[in-house]
Amino acid sequence: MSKRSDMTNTHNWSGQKLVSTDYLLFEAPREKHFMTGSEVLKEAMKRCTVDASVSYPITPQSEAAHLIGELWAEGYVGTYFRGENEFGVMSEVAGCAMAGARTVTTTSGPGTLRAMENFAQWSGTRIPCQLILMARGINSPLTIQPDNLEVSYMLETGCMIWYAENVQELFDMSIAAFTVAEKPDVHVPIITVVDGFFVSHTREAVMLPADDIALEPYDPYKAPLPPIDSETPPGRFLRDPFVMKSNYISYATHASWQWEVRSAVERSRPYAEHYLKGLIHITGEDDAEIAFVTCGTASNQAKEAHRELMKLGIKTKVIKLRTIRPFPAKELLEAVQGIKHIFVPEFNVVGWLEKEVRKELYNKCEADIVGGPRVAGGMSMPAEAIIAEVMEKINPGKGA
Amino acid sequence: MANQGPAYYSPYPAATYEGVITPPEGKALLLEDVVDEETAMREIAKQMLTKENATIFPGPQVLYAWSDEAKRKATLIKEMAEVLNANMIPMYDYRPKYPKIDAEIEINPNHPNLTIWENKIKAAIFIGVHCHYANVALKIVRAETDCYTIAMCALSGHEDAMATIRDQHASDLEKFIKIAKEVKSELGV
Amino acid sequence: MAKDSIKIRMPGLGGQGAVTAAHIAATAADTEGYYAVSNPFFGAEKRMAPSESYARIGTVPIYDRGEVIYPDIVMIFHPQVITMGKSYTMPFYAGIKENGLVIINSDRDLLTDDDKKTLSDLNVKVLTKDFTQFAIDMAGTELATNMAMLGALFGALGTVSKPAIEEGIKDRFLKKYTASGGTATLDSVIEKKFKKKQELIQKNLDTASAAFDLTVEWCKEVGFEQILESPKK
Amino acid sequence: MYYVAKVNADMCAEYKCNTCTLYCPEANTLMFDKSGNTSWVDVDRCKGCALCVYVCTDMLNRDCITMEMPNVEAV
Amino acid sequence: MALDIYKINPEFRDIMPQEIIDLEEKATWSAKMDTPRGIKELPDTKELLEEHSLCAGCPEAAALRYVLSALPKPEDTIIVNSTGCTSLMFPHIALHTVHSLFGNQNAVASGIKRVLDWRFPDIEKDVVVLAGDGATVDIGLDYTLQSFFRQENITTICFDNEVYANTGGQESGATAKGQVFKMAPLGKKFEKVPMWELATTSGCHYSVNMTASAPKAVAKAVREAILVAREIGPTFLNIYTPCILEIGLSANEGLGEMKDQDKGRFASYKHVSPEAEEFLKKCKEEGRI
Repeated sequence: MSKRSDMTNTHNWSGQKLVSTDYLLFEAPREKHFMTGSEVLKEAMKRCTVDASVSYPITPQSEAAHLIGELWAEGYVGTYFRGENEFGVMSEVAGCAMAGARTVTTTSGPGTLRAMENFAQWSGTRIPCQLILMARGINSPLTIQPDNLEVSYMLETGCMIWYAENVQELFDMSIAAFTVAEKPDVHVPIITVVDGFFVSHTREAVMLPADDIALEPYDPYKAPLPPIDSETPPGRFLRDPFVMKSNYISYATHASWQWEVRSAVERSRPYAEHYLKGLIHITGEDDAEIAFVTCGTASNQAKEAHRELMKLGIKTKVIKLRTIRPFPAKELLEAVQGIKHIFVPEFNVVGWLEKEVRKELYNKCEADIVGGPRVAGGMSMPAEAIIAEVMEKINPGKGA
Repeated sequence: MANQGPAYYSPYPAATYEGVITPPEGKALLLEDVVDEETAMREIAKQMLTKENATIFPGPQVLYAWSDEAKRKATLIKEMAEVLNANMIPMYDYRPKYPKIDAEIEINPNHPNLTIWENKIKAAIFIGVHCHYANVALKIVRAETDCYTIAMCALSGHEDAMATIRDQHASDLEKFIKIAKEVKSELGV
Repeated sequence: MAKDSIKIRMPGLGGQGAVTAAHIAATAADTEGYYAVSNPFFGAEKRMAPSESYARIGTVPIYDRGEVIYPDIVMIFHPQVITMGKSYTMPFYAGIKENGLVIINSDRDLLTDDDKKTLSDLNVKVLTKDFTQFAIDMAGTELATNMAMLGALFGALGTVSKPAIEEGIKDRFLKKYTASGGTATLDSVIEKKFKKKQELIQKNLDTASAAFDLTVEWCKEVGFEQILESPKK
Repeated sequence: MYYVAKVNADMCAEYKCNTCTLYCPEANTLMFDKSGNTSWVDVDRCKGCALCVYVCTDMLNRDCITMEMPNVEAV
Repeated sequence: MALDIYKINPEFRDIMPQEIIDLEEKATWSAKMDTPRGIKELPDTKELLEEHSLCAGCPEAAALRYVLSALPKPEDTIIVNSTGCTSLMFPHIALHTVHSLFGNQNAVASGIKRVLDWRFPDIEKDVVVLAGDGATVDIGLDYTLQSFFRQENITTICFDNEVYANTGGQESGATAKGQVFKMAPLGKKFEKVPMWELATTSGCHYSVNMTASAPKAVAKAVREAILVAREIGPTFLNIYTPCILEIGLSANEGLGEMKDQDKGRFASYKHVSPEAEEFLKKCKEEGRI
């Protein structure tokens, strides 16, 4: 096991050279590797000078959780253990982060819902931990297949939510995530979402920097709340003060606290803009009149559809949202200028992304918004289905 | 009762809801405008020197002698209070206090308006308060009082204050004191 | 000019019966033919910790819910509400409306000059009286303080009759209500003090009635006018 | 509930005992004055539970503490 | 450094309230003392607890005084709390504390302890969990026991009042069989959960069941439990602090009730593992107890 005291000004406890996030993400030379999302997450965390991680098995995130355990055994992660269930794990993560650790954990589907109460506690106590959410269907009936309905439950927890499309994005995003979440004026938890199996278990080419460099360590003394370590004033300090009504004006305290957490998420925008190179990414034709607004794997599928539609002479573009909280409202509005039809393909039955898009564009955009196509419970979304949806809209009754 | 802000009992909307966020590095905020640090410092000094019962609220990070930086800042803040003719009222911790605070001599982030009402404070500097509690307090003060709030932040600044300067370390405080002295002699107060 | 509805805020300390007082006040007003609602607002529901309750009475249906931010009448059940700030609102009269009323249970004046000026500018009348001593004298126990406060409230309103108040008190003590553990315990303590429930009710009635009369007189002296329209029968 | 504890200092000093101070549920409320050898009450913090009376009277048979009305001063 | 966070900068001494100055000058910090601090200092020193809103006469409030007075090293002690009556005292403890959710207190404490050991390998940092019986035995039983199984170096103290008091008097797993409370209108159907025995069989090295009727005994148990947790493994204290309100007692009757139960449901139980026993013997020789 490594010791934190082995860290020097230039190297972390496992001997990796400390570099800036900019260097790690944008400047360091990269080489091609071929690996799964779970494996790439190990590579990302290996370069993040992670203090603590807590794990629990659930498909499809278990592999990633094992691999972070291996990092601990190899001396890259400070402390690691298996918790008793997801509610326990997220509580343990809270403890780790409150005590001043850069902390990461992973979960999926039913585990996310079991742990739910913790996420609001995380944001309310301003811990900058990272949850890698490998989305999977939630019961009932039981499924272990990809489906991102669970994300809709996370939208109002006060945590930041980013969505990675593929293995490469998972690598880059999960590194940027710590950096943005730990900014003093942000300092709220970050949930990095990928679609389970479609990313976690998909093997593809990915460009990685060398593994002898890593992020600067987390400095808990630059946090908006003191860490719980008895080393910083005020000595009399309760991390989550139980503000009851018997303390007058506590409603203003609670309300301000809630607004402050949401304000913190808003303050992440310029940082995310920089480290993600934009809150949205656009693929396709500038003069298209049809747009797909997507996140995650739906972006991949929409890009396939876009290419096929081009062959039919139909111009489209794919507007991929990379952050869901904060929601890239301004960027989306700019991107849909001149668009007549917006399609929101989704991997869930409720269409939470469609609702988000409609809310933000209401009264601001003339385009017709179609919530579809939708698949759920592990189905893939073939480009053909997306094309059919488009053709039905622009050429009713004639089919693709 | 003190002059109350538009919301009276609810600290809404927060500044971010109006699109204002913390200033970029090297810059400051005056209301919603991003300005140079020196411009903000001059305005802060002017506000403190001209408003009634101007007060500095030092927070835990500077009240206690836990680091060399804290010790150095303590001396400078004392000097700052003298230059600005300001009172000092400590925010010594963040816990909700039972049964009540003595609003004349202390300020609590859970109901900072009480101290501002009690002492009829029209301009105040928050310094050494952890960002989260500063923001909670600033939101309440903004909603419930007519106090001109100033946040001198060692980190990224506070958009809910009317004026905020960021990355303020001991040497920056020295610079502020120098500017405040100039403003003071210009104003002749 | 009398209003079609008024709001009453009752800050007290846990165990004093402010919640019970609001309950009875609303029941009595309802009996008299008013629209009325009452509700408590629990913080940490503890003996001697702040506890607040509210009553709203009107000749029109009452839709407003929750805590009373803008009261017509504020009833302070314990001096510590003022001296120690054991209240959900600071100062204790925050939000009070013009021509309102403050009733304070204290054996001495607790208001500062600033307080007095603010209240007098709003033409708010203040009745300060040791209702606890009054309760001890009348009922033999300080636990009847809330009854004295209730009597004073209705004396000041003038439009809810003594029979209606009696009905409110009987209703509260003879029916079974869902009460918190603390309230249930105190109920049983009060009951133990009297041989029979009937005796308890009579003492409570006497206390309320005497406070009622006293307040009617006080209103004449200070010129506190009818604040609430008479009920539409 | 309007009562607070009051220690009869003369009687209390005879026993050189601070038992009541340990049993008081409130912190820094029923204190012991070493020089005067007596317990004393911070009236503002006393919640009037009378547990100290139980300790002094029922447990120790001493009767040095009574419950009395405090003076409430105007703010 | 931990004690420095209470040291007031001289420039601000004249504006600080007396209670904060007292905390620096008159509170019993271990770093300032030659001999172990303890309950004997309570009557004439600044305590680590301020005014709070618990009921007059609440035995839990008294028990917290004993716990705080017995911490071997308060300036390096983190206390983790859960929802319940105890959370009304929590904001008023003069240490770094956490109010967690309801039931997850041992999980949060596990995370804190492991990270403090990682960040400060050379400083003894104690983590103490303090929660009621609902949090410890019912909603949080899983997390309580699992922290024992994992051999976390934390001390768990349960203020057992045998009822959900903060929510208005509902039956809990710690309620005695037959007792009528809300949600058990016909009386509780099963026996009081013997948490102290579960603690023993789940791997605690020190497990005690007692009432808070004897302040010095409580303080001794707390001191021993924390030292054992620091060096050996998890420890557990179950302390009866009756809810006088819910069982219909007057404010001054809590102590009598605890004395009665010293011979009843809370008759003394103490388990000390052989390793802990040996360690405590050593502590005694060194004068740490």
